[in-house]
Amino acid sequence: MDRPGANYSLPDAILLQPIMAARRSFYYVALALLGGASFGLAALLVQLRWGLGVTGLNVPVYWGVYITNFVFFIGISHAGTLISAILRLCDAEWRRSITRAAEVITVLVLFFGVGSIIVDLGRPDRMLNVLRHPNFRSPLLWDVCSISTYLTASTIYLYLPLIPDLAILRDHGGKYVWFYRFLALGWRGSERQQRILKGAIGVMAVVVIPIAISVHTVVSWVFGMTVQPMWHSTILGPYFVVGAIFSGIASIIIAMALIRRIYGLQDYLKPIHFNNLGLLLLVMALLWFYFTFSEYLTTFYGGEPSHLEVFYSKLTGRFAPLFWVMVASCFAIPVSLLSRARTRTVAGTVIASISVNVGMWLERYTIVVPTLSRPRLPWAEGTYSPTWIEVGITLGFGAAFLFLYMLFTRFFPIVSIWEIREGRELALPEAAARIRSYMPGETSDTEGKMPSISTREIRQ
Amino acid sequence: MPRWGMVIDLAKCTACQACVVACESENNVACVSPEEAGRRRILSWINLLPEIEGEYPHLNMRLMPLPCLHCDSPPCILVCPVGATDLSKEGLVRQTFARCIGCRYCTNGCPYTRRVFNWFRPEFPGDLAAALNPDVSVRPKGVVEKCTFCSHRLLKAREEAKAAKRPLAEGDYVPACVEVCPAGAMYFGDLEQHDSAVSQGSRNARAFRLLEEMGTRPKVIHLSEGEWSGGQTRS
Amino acid sequence: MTAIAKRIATLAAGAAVAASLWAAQGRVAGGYFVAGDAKAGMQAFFDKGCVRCHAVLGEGGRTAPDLARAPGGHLGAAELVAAMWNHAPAMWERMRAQQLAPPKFTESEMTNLFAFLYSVRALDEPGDVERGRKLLSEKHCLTCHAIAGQGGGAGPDLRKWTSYRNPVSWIQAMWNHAQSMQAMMAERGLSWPQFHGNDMADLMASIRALAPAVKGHVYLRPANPEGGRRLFREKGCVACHDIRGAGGGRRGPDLGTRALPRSLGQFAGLMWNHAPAMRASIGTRDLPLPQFSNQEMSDLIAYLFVERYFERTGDAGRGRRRFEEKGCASCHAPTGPGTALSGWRGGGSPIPVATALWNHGLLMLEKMKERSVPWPRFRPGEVADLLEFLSGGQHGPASAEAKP
Amino acid sequence: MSVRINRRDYLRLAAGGVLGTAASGLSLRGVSQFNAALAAEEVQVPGGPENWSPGTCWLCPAGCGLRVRTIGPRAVKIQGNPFHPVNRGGLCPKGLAGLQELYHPDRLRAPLRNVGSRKSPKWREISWEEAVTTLGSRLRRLRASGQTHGLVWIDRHERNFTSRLVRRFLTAYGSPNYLTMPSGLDAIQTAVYLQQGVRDPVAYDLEGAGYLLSFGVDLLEGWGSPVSTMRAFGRWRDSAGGRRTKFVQIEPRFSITAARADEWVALRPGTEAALALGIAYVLLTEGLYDADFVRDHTFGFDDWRDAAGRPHMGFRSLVLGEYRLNDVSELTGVPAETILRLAREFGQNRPAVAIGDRQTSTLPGHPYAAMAVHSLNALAGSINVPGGVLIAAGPPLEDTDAAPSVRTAPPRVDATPEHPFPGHHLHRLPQAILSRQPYPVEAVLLHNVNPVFALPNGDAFRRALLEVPFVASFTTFLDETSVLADVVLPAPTGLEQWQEAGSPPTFPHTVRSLSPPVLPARHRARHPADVVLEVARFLGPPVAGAVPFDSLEAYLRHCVNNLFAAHTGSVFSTGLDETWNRLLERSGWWAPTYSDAEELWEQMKERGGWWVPVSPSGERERAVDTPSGRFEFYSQALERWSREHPDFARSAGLEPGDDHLFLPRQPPLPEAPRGYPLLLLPVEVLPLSGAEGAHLPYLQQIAGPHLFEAWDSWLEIHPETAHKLGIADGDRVWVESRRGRAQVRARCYRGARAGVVHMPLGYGHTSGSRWACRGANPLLLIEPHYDPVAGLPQTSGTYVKVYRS
Repeated sequence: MDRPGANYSLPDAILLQPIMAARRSFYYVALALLGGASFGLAALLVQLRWGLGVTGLNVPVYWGVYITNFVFFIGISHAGTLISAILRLCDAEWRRSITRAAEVITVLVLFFGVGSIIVDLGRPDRMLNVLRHPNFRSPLLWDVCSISTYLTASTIYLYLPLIPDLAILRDHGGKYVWFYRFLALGWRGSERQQRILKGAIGVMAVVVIPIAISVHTVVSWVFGMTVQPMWHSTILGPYFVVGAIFSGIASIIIAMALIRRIYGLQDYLKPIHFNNLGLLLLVMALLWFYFTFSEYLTTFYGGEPSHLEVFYSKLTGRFAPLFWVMVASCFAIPVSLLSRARTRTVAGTVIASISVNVGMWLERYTIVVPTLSRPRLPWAEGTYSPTWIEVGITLGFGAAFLFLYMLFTRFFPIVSIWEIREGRELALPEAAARIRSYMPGETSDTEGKMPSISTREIRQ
Repeated sequence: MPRWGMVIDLAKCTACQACVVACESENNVACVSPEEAGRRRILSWINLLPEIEGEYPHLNMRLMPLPCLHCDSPPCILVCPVGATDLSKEGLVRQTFARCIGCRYCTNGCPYTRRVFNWFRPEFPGDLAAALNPDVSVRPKGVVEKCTFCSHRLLKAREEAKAAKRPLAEGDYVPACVEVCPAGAMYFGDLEQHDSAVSQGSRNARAFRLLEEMGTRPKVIHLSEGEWSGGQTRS
Repeated sequence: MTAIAKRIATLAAGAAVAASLWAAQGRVAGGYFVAGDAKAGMQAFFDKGCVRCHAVLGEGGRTAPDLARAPGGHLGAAELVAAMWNHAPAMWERMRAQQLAPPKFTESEMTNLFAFLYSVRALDEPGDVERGRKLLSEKHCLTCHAIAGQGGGAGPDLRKWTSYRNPVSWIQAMWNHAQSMQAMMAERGLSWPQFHGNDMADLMASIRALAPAVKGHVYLRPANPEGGRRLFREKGCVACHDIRGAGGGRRGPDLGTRALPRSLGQFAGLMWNHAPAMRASIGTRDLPLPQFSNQEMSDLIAYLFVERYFERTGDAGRGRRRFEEKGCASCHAPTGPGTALSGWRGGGSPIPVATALWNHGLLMLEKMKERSVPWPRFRPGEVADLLEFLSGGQHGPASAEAKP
Repeated sequence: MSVRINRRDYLRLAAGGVLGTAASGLSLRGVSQFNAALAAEEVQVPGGPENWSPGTCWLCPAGCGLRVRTIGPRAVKIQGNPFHPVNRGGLCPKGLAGLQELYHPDRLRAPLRNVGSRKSPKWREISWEEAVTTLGSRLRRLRASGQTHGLVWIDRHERNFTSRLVRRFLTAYGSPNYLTMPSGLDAIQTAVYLQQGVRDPVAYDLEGAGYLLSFGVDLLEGWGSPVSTMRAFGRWRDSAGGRRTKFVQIEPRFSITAARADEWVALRPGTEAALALGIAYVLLTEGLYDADFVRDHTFGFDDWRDAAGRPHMGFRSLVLGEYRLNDVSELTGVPAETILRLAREFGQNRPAVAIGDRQTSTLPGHPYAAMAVHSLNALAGSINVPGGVLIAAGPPLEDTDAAPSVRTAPPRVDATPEHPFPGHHLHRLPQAILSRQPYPVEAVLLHNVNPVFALPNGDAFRRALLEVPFVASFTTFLDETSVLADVVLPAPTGLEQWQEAGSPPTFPHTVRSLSPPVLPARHRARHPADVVLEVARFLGPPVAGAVPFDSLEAYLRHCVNNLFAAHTGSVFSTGLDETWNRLLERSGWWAPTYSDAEELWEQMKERGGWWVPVSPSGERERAVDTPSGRFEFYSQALERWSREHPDFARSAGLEPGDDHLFLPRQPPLPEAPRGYPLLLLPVEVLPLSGAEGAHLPYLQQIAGPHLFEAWDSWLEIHPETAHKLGIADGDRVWVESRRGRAQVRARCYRGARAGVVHMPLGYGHTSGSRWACRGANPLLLIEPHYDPVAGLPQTSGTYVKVYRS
């Protein structure tokens, strides 16, 4: 089989391989995913034609799977940008091969987060009313603002580190050179260009963190600002952010494992990466448990009847199976797998991550639905179970997301080539210098100042 | 400036639900199919809220007619992202059907579950559409609707008063539910007018405001049942 | 509900309603009627909250006197206002205890209210079967009459008249047969039955109770005082009776000054009581005993009642003395602290007095308390004198510092 | 087949697809098309000139006054007529739902003739001429064969002008068989006849009552004239009134009425009579009864001797001997203290009224039990006094509008010799038809009635109607009864015709509601009375001469002329006018707003009717027409009758001449058959009361508010009973009696008594309209047995088993 680029003798040629040639299996998978997406599309069309009545939503459970998906997708989006920015700012050298994969998740999944909200609207045709008649007192409008900012920022944050790699692709020859040339913005790797790029990346890394945190805080406020039992809670902001980062890390791990497996990048995504991220996941699992415990204990201790109704419907009532599966998959499984080095393997972390993602979806669901099922007034208890429309649209969104992710890997290097190279060439001395600077008795020019990317130089 | 309010005397209420039907017929509220009704998607703007206590044969049941409470601090209007619902100067919590995007945030924000959503396009089989009231728009699918205190009647009453060159008097403007109550258990009027029936009712010792502790300041005030005490009312 | 009522009112504009006890057919100068609209007065009675404590003929509250029944006799407008005046402080006291504010009235409302009270007081009450039953035997009715076949057969079976619902109708029916009845009673040595108070109504009730089979009701239509005045002349009443020296005969009592009973039916009873004397008197003058249709009799009585509504029987001189005696002068003299009443426009009519009593009385009472002036009470006739005096304007023009 | 898609093609395809979709979706045209599609879905309501017309409600016999708002040719709102004395501007949900009947998609559109067989009908539209000819020639043939009495007319109400016209027609034609649907008041009416000797309709001055004991009467769920009852209820609790009337509901189930009462007393089903007599026991032992009334106006209170010197038991001995407090408490399951307290309250709060036995708006109670309850009214002295039990005066035109006399007809087809007191006994008709006794029924005309659905022996009715040679039905919907007819004639709703109503049931005043059509008739519907007049003309003299009216309107004018001639009453007006007129009328003055019949007619059309504001109370003697001339605790009428009918005692399980037969008593309680442990009591719900209303979505939506039930029947079962049977709330279950079974959803309800289950009446249509055919009809499970006194169907003794399906 003719595989362009296979004969390149560049050190990281393998990273360009998916772009240069696709295996047949790629098309099969793509077709399957497109099939899933069109199933979702069909469901969506049915819903548009007949109205939201085709869902399982009812009185008083006005929100269900769509809003759960919204919160879940927005949560996953933290994978990316937030993790990558923090790791970048901390100069965690092991980040180099995973930042790109994470950032892509962020950008793509945000579309589906926003999409979930639009799908949930009774009148999507009037969507633009949020711009025409904005009511700034509504947390939902805050969401509109913060998510669009976040989308812009994380797109830029994805794009900036991509520029040198685009130039590599442009110079590499092959298909769509015009495309890469257009996107590479005339990158030549000059010192000035490097300085500007690194400065921009640094700024964006700083900017994107508060934005990301604010996004999920605002999402939590959509619930927290109402007076509904077990929504109306001050802890909801940080709780949601922790949950978001938690599910984000899990998503990166899954994505990494897939890339590693499919594109044979065992050399780039090593067990140490999984180990490190696994430790991070472990920390988040503990944090998540801390928040959950704190939230439920406070509710229980407060003993307000309407809150307790919801509380018990989760712990012992109708939602108990979902709730306890959530606790198991968000806490018991990941902690037991990740706290021991023996099980903190690639497979172990992936299992933990899948479990965390399932758990976090359930967590969103058990936040949204039980509260609405038990309104304050002694109204009839609400019952809700999603219909195939909602399941279809959810599956469609998942498939479309995977498809787009796959498509990205087909056009862009999923592991940042230049950053790998930079790491290989510069990181070691720099790290050594930095570590030395931590030591007593050492003085240097960089005293009191963290070495930053901008002081370094990249050579192609 | 009037502040419109309603008093519902539970002592007099017979739980007949005439208010429910009067409202539906006045406000073009569509009847949903039986299957939809089974999913509790009935669109009525005012319902009877049952609350049963005790064990046989020592039972008590409160059946409380509950329209939108037209709170003075309505949690629902804060959360609407497009400002499709607002509090008028006269205290009516209004809904602009043509602007609503159907996000149902307000339905969740309302602690009384007093807002309903058009899950489907409203159906008026056969000639039932002939009975539609031209003063009230028929809501399309996908928007939230709610009790308006029959605000179209306010417009009309105000026009009539203006034409007759007189101020709006008590009783000129009455919602359909109040007008038709067979037991005379519902009162409507200006809470600011201290001698109006509603204002007096709101100060009655039996008066209570549902979920008052939520700080919503409802303008629909219920009077509790009271009890028989040897032929004298205890009020 | 008023909005609906209004809408309906336009709907039913055609159905003009002019129902009052005194059908005012000639509401023109010279026509006889009670000023004001009795039904509008009843509206005021309800709207102003009077009905919450007071009843009229048993309809309304029970905590205060039934204004149709107490006091018992006939009250003209002046006597009505006197009764109101005398009880006002006690009433205000009770209203204060119940946290009720005394209502305010416009003069036209008060006019209507007076018309209502005057009308309703002229109505007869439904009778008491038990009392009627006793009366039946006391008055020896059943000696001659039968009721549904039980009793004497000399007179007609009273069942014949059970559909008559108005005591006036009964009296009229009896009146027209008075001659033969008197003869028959003389034959049997029975005394002429006398009817007092509610006797007639009670008798009617028990007769109806004993003769249940007759269905249907015969009512009287609202009386026409104007027609009554005509009848008074045409039937020759005027030949014997005078009305306050208006040029009638002197043989019978002056019907303008004689004390009237409370209701029309009771008045009819009085007529009946005097029938033998009247007949005797008529007989000597060789005049026929006037015969009435039942509507005619009600018109006639109504005329006499309406005539007595605004009776100007007062005497200005006596009134002036009352003004001094009752202590009115201490405040209401031209130099006094209160509103000067001299030359009060319309002061001769009881209506403005009643209106002022309601609108300013409470304030006045408090001022009087401050100055330890007792609340004056009026005996019958005194108010009429006072009114006559006040309208006379003996004290010259109103003083400049008169308070509103 | 292998299609090779190379990479380039694939990408092109993908890019093209994405771009194309984006372009078409985002282009302005696409957006506007989408918006146009959505806008087309929106319903535009046409405007037009607004008008308010008076109307009269046709959905129950009360005939409340309506105001109908029309916009151009459309009726858009029904409200209450504030002038109407029965409802005074209020209205019940049924009346408000009337527009859904007017514009119902399943209304009959034309006269139909059955061209198939009776059992499996096929319908063909025919013209009105053909319909009238069919009807007329059928009646002509019947007359030619001398079988005129074989004609049966089944009517819905019997107290309005139209029913009088029909009776006049029938009399002229030669049939005595004018029957009506049972009213549910039959047991009380029988008791009033036995104890007071009058057949005039019984009424209650509820508003004036000071204390009310309801023995299982569904006061707030459709009984009597619902809106006036609700108005009275509102007045009881009007704090401005200064006094609150206590209302005690006595029944096994915690109904809506019980929930709204001041007190609910739960008792063992079917023991209402015992409880009433237990209360009487306390009244007697504590001397709380109206001794003067009892002494002066009653008969059979103390032991007495008849003319032959035979001793008889009096009410006092009966009660003191057989209904002792503790025994009653044990039988009824009501604590003795409660009975004691109720009796004291009843004795001390005048006027006190007792209503019962157990009534729904369609199902009567037991006459003996009704006598027991009615005896309490006598003990309280509440017979024909303000705030008590009244006998409504008949309409004043009764005497002036007598039907022309024709040759005497045979007895009514439902008047069987077993039962002495013929009211309307429609449930006996099937037996009469099937047995051809006393004579064959040749034709049945149904006027807006549906006995096949609404009567406990509906299936017998179905079988019987199939045997009748000719059946015609005037109806708005093709209901269960009408599908058995040969000819179905579309009747208009109350808004499309001259609608009128007589005095509402239990309402103390004489009322004549009347209103002209608000809209022209839809769907070729014609008023049955107009059709009857046309048939009369077809038949020629003497029938035509007996009803010499061109139209219903002409007849109504004739009736109004009679009303005017009665010289009483007044046109509907405000409450103020009412008080004024009452004051005047009570003292013998009549001040009408009209001076001739023409004006009366016009004003009635505008205001909605005419009435007599004076209540018939106050003359106790007029309300009694018994052999003793007094209220009879011991019914001499029953005693005299029983002498000629020795079977009667046997059917009651007693020796002939036993005094118990003629005194109030607790009827025997049926026992549960083996394998059927639960007692089924059908219950009335207001929206579907009187077995009507299931065809209207507005009413279906509000049928079971206490359980959030709508659109379907349910079975109320006590949670513990359900638990024992392994039934969970919401399970679908079978309810099976010896007569049949039905599937419903079980609902655990704390207000149901353990061992007793309830199903709402009015569900389970099988024909008529798309919305009505839901749920199950409990009457199909009921095994009716007939009481020995009046032969009324008793529905309280059906035992069932319930199991999951």
